Amino acid sequence: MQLLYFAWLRAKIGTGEERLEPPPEVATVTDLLDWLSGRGEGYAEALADRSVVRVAVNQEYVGFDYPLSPEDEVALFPPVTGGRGDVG
Amino acid sequence: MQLLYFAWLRAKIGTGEERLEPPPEVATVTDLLDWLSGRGEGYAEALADRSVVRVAVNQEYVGFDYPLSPEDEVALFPPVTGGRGDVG
Amino acid sequence: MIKVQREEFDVGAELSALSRGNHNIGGIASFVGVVRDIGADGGSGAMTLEHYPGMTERKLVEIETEALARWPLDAVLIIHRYGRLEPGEQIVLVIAASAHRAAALEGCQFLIDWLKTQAPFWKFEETADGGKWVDARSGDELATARWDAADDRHR
Amino acid sequence: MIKVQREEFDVGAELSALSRGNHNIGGIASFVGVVRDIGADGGSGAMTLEHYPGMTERKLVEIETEALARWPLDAVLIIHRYGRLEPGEQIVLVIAASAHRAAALEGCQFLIDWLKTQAPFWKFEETADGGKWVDARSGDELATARWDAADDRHR
Repeated sequence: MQLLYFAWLRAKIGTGEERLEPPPEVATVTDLLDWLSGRGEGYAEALADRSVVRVAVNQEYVGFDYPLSPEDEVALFPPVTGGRGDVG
Repeated sequence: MQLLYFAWLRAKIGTGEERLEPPPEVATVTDLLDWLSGRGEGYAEALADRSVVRVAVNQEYVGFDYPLSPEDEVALFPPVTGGRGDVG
Repeated sequence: MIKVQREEFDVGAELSALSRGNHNIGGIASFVGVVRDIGADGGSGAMTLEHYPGMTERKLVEIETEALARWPLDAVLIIHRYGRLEPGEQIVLVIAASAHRAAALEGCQFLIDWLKTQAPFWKFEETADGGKWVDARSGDELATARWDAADDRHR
Repeated sequence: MIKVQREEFDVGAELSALSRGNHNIGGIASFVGVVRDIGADGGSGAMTLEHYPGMTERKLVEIETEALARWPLDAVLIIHRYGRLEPGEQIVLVIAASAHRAAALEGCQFLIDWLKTQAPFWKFEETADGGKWVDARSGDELATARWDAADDRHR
């Protein structure tokens, strides 16, 4: 499974991309987030508040109950903030 | 009184601008339109359908009951059609 | 700023001039009206814009002032041309710039909606048998009425 | 058409290219997003835009397709930059051109609203103590929800 992390999730986890083989009991996005949180402090911190985590599987937004396959590209990131200059 | 005509009102009346001295009983815009209509066929035709006549006095839109003074600039014209390319 | 002119304008240059040096601006919304080549009744597709010099400038300033009163805009520009225009030529440009995206977009839409019903311009289309004056559309007055109805919320 | 690029863009040139030779177009609405110089927390005011290559292009095409399905548009352009941007630099450009003014204006607003909640971009602002990631605003999702609520009327 190809994992991608963006913005502060990338910064907290410490990498932008990695290839992992979750165990067979990781069937959904929620399962994956639980499993990743056990991989270390950075992961646990990045995934602590799931209300600010968004997920794309194979470049489409999905919900936390979405079923995963070993060959999926799974991206985790915060809510997007593009398309404007009026930040702050 | 300075009279100005625009668009098809100008074309039907046959001039864009003229100085006229309406009699004292011409007190409102309606009075003026009635009086002008008696000045000739072009005027009568231009002012026949008052639902498509708009009036500005001293460059401000006014209603037909607006009171007139001898020194006013009175413009008569159809509803405006500026500000766009999507005509037709 | 308002400009009433015969001459063509350069949208890119106007946008640059408007925002240059003003780093508070976060969004710039603009609208350009263009002469469509509808070839009305076998005509050339060209049109002539007549206007009421003096009142035109006065109404455009009023419209600009009204937009500045309703939204937090950093800059407003209205350019309206008059005279004979060929298909593809630009007629009108409105720009609204603000720190905030929504203000820029709404301000721009307000400017063009009001301009269409308030600014004293009349279009004459060239046709095979000479030409015809373009009728106003009821839709235009409805678009303006929408802003009037919104007054209670904005003020 | 969509473009995702590091390079600056020229709004005037893009507007000309979009409308050139298309005499059906009567109105062109555009929005430019600009980096505000808010000098956040004593920083430079500069920001870095991170994005998700591949998914970005896919979402922009989806947004373009959705706009073309909802309004009678003759042309759509979305340009979104990524990388480090200084205050005053342009971030994003959307253009919607149509025979009809209202379609151009609404299409433009739809494109920028959707882009803000759908396109995978994240902003990092430079501050005196390093920098911070910009939080999404609830207002953005509300602006998109407005279009969803309007579906019944449009479809």
